[in-house]
Amino acid sequence: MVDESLIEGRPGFPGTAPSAGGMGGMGGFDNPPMIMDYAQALNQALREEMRRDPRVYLIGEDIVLGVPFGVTKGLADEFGPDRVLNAPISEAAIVGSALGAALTGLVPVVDMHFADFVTCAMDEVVNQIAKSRYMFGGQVSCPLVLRMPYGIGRSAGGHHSNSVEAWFLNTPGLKLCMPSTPADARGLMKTAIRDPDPVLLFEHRGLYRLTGEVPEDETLVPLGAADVKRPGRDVTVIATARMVHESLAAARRLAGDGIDVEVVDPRSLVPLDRDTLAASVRKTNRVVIAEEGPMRGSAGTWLAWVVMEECFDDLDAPIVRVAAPNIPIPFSPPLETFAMPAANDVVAAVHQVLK
Amino acid sequence: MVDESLIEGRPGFPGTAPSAGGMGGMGGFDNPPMIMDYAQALNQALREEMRRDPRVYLIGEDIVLGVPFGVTKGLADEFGPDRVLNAPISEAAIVGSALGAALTGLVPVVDMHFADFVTCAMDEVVNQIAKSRYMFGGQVSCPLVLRMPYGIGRSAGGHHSNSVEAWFLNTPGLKLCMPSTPADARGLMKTAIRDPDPVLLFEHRGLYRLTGEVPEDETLVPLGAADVKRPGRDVTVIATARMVHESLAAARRLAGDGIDVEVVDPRSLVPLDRDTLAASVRKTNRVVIAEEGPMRGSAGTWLAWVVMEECFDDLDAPIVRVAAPNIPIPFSPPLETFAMPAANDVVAAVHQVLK
Amino acid sequence: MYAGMVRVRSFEERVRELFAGGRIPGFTHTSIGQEAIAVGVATALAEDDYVLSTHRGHGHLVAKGGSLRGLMAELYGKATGICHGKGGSMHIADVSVGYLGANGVLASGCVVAPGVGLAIKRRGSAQVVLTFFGDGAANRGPFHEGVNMAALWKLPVLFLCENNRWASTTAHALSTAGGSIAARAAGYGIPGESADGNDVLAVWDAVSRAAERARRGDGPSLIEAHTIRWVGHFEGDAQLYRSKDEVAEGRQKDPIARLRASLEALGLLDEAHAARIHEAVAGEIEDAVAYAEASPLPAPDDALTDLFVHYPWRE
Amino acid sequence: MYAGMVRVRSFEERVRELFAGGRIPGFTHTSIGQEAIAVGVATALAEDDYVLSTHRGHGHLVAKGGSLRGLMAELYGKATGICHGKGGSMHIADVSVGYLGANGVLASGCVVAPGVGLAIKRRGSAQVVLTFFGDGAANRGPFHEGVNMAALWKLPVLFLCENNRWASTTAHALSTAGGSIAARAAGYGIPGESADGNDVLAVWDAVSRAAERARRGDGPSLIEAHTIRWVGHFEGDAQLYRSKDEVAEGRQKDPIARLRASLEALGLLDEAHAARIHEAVAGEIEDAVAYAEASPLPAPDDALTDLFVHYPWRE
Ligand SMILES: Cc1ncc(C[n+]2csc(CCOP(=O)(O)OP(=O)(O)O)c2C)c(N)n1
Ligand SMILES: Cc1ncc(C[n+]2csc(CCOP(=O)(O)OP(=O)(O)O)c2C)c(N)n1
Ligand SMILES: [Mg+2]
Ligand SMILES: [Mg+2]
Repeated sequence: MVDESLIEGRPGFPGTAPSAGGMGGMGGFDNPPMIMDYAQALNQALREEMRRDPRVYLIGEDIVLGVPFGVTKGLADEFGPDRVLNAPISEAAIVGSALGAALTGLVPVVDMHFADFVTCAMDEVVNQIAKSRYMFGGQVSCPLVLRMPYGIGRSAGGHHSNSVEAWFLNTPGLKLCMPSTPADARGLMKTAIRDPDPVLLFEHRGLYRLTGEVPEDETLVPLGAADVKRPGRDVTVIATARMVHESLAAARRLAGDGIDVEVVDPRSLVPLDRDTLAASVRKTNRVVIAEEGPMRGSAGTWLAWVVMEECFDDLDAPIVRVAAPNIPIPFSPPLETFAMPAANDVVAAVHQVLK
Repeated sequence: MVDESLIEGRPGFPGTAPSAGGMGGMGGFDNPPMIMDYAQALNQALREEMRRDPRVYLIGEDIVLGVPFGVTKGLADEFGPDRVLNAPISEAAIVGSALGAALTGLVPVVDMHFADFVTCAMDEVVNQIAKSRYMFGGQVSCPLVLRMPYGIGRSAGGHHSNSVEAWFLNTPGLKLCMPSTPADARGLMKTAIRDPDPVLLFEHRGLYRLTGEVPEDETLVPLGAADVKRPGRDVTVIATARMVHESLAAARRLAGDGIDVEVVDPRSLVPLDRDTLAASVRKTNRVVIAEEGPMRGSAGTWLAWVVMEECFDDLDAPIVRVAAPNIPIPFSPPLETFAMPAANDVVAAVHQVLK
Repeated sequence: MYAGMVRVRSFEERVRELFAGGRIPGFTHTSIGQEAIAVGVATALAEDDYVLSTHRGHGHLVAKGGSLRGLMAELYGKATGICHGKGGSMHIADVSVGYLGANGVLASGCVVAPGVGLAIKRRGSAQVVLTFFGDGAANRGPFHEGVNMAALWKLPVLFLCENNRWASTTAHALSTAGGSIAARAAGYGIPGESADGNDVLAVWDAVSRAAERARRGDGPSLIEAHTIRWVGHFEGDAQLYRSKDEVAEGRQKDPIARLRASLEALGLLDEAHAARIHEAVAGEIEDAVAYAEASPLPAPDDALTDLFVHYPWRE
Repeated sequence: MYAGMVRVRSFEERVRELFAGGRIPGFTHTSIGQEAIAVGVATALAEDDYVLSTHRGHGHLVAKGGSLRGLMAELYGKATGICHGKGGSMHIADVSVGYLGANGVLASGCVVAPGVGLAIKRRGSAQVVLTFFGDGAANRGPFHEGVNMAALWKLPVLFLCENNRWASTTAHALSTAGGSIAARAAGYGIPGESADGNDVLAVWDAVSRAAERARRGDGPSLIEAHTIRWVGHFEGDAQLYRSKDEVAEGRQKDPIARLRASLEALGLLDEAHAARIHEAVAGEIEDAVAYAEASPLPAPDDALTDLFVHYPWRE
């Protein structure tokens, strides 16, 4: 279970402030602490996988110093400039080169800096990376990871707040995961790196400083395994990334009203663990879906469809969705807060689905 | 009503063969024929709007000769090279420049050549075009049209068969339409050009040679107005673009079994005419959604959600969807046919929703 | 020009304080040390010329004559901001002075600019459009596509690279093969010029010549202006990647001090006059701050306006 | 090299016939007239060097030693095709000979190639990777980003532009500012060379030198090979945009006739020998056609295989 201390507060945009967990200049986690933050957990996963497999390398902008989120901090010290490549500001070449390297023997982990900038390498992701293995009749595989720091928060504005996961859900040939806790972040990153296919790992930038327990031994979280973050009887809330925490906060509040909410985190969207979702819905018969992307045509839209497909007859009420409105994310705090789905919205949705 | 003569056959990929309608070297339609094909209807709309408004210009690759689909053929003869610009192969600059021109007084109509290549200008579409007006607090408007020739067919293969509309549905700030007939093509193109906001017009390349009646007078088809292409009592089939015709073919076959299918064409996805969709569903209580995009996270996924939201209690059976499987579109004819949704699939879906 | 640079510097210094004091939310990239470029450009351009800017755009807007009140209120996220709080530092625009937008996506202006050039050409006016971009941004594809298109069609576009030696933590030399951005112009058959970006007159001169050329219909030019940023890449940057010497070098090449020395030598400026300028500028900026402080925040559901011209749609 | 060019030419001519006869579905772009480039490149490269190709890629693959049977069967869309019918003309690959794929999206290879270069560099082998692209494609952003990255990191990458004067209906001069693609190399500090793409020896020479340089660790080169395409942009192209003279010029500069004349002059080839080559090549090609004709089509639901390594997922 996650440490929930940070949940009520709006998770922040961390800048380069030293992390609470003190990963500062240490450069390593030989004895992983039991408690670490999401960024440290990702850092540890990268370090472990780079030690395990010399084919793994990192490429992206400003990753030697790990700016702006600290995820890759210290790795250049251990693995050197051949395995931690600060690239020019050339997203198409960063992503395209990862494909070339993956096809010929390496395992790239690409830092998109902000998921928003995948728009500058969209052909490379959807036409080249996603399709190479298929179009070439299985002659090649394409083992690479795209790290997609994303999320709304801290007035980052329209160009640094896009939720783009739905585009890639709609692009056959890619796997997608969205960890919500430090443990899941570490476990999914390790799995993604070992997976022989391209995996997009969405890291919510509002969670980087969220701390939580991480198992001491090397635990892989499989793709396609949802996780019940909180069991409950009355309503199923299917939530991703930051909205898992907002939903847990909502569940605590609703518990006070005697409403017992189950929070299910799919963890990976492709492949999707339909069984765990369906089992929860068959138990509660009422569903809320909570995400951060814009309402129209989002990943949550797909999750709603899956629930309909699996459990139409089990539903006692129409599904209620929590998502951002269909606008770019505005800058000013009150506007951004308006656009950013939160625990309140989940509480309201649960009340609505119980009506 | 459309001419349905071409519907049973698989609509083709036209290359540069002279069109059946004889638009060849004529260079104009001063007296519009009552029957024309979809490409001619688009051509006429462009011509009329360029005559009406000197701010309108066309930009794209190979549009002077109108290669490969003939939509812009002859327009350079009438309007000259200042208004029909053959651009270098620079999709980002083609689309980005359209924004610059739109912000400063022109009305660009951009030919994406194939919708697939919007991946080469993705930042320009989703971060620049979609967001400029909003982020700038309404100081500017952005009147431009992106023509998106798309669709599966004729073994075009993985890089020329993408259905990308769902990505833009999920991008606030864009309007989207998908004409299925020559009349709608002309009417929606004219509306799109006059609209003060950016509009993506998806032209299905399998429909370019489809002929149909087009009103002699200038008829605008509003955005946000669905059209009932065939009234029926038993099942509502919501279909877009080529799937409208496949659904009409399916309806004719099903009529033989005494099943009366209503075919509803949303025509525009943003804005979406929820009322017409809902009215149909309230009448039939059973819904099939038919589209060409891949099943996961597609535009049809969104339409299914809208139906659930509007009409949950009116549904007598779970919605059934017809879409492509979650694979890139393969080259070889039997594989492509397998991946390409068709009338058969709609017939099967209707039987399923009636079970 | 002196007043212009002082205005930019003072504005940015005030922004830094306000950011540190928690008054300004979001990301903020200031242009302290780089004022000569913004002001040299704005002086060389006419009022109705257009500018496309970057994430480091306050100086460009201040120099182009944008309203300090509107800009400061926007940085605060206030309803009275130029963009009603929707844009903020990285996505601000002031169309009334031809400033067509900062940009959170690097190099995007390079492809937008040719379209502005097309519109100018169509209306037959003598305007030009100038797009700013950084040395880091110059490595993105849009640079290539935009320069090629503008050169091909002889559009009145100026490409102005602010080379401040760094793209965030990455040194120019480690991201730019060949080292010179100006040298890339030759490949497109257009003039490429390297200018001292710490010398406002040099920038003014280079941009003036390029603008004249563009107005004559001879097409675009590329100017690489070398400068030094004195402060962090963004507010909060620990700057572990560079030595203090560089900032010292920057201060030593201070474009404001330099112009002042020249003007004083020419007898065009004296202590008293300079003091009046500084005072006047300080007054303008305090006025802007006071305005921003006093302005209301937008109502939360103002978030739903300004998306489309005909608002609202049904969904 | 003579046999190589004859093989490419004959293959492409046969493809045209088969396409016209409805045996080959899809889009097809042939390289007739451009054989000297494919063969000059393949001769200069080693067997384990890599190539990234374009929409006009048959010749590159034939020259690199790809299986004619596998290639022809792929063009037919047969189950025995190299890609089991999933790729077709524009998305074919034969990894066994280092051919990492044709590409339906222009210039994409320019950014993939640096990654292949990185992998080569990491394993410390003496390999190189060469990416083909057209004169039209050179105007896309990936050209700029890929060349810069490869030059910056001194990667063993060769950028080979096939300048056949046209990008579909658009003349080179109307899409490329400055006119020369080779000249753009200077901006990145790498060698840029213009070669006669109708002379297989000139291509071989230029590529050999560039490859040697790359193997030495001195980084990438850009080669622009000028040639003429004799036929339409794609099969079915009415070619309204160009005069017949150009094709006549192409035929007059026929790279195959040219090499043959040289070889004959040197006494290295005579009528009888040439006839044997043509006959042998014709035999190979007819064998490939017969193989393709006799091969089964894939089963429709084979469409569901090859997406992921561990197939199937639940959805
Ligand atoms: C396409 C894109 N990639 C990455 C970023 C993240 N980023 C913001 S500023 C910056 C450095 C920019 O350097 P430069 O272009 O030299 O401008 P400077 O900050 O020095 O003014 C980076 C990498 C971005 N905003 N857009
Ligand atoms: C990114 C992209 N834009 C447009 C196209 C459509 N297209 C295919 S081939 C072609 C012309 C290519 O010209 P060039 O690069 O010179 O190669 P050539 O065909 O002459 O060999 C065009 C525009 C494409 N395939 N990819
Ligand atoms: Mg810089
Ligand atoms: Mg060409």
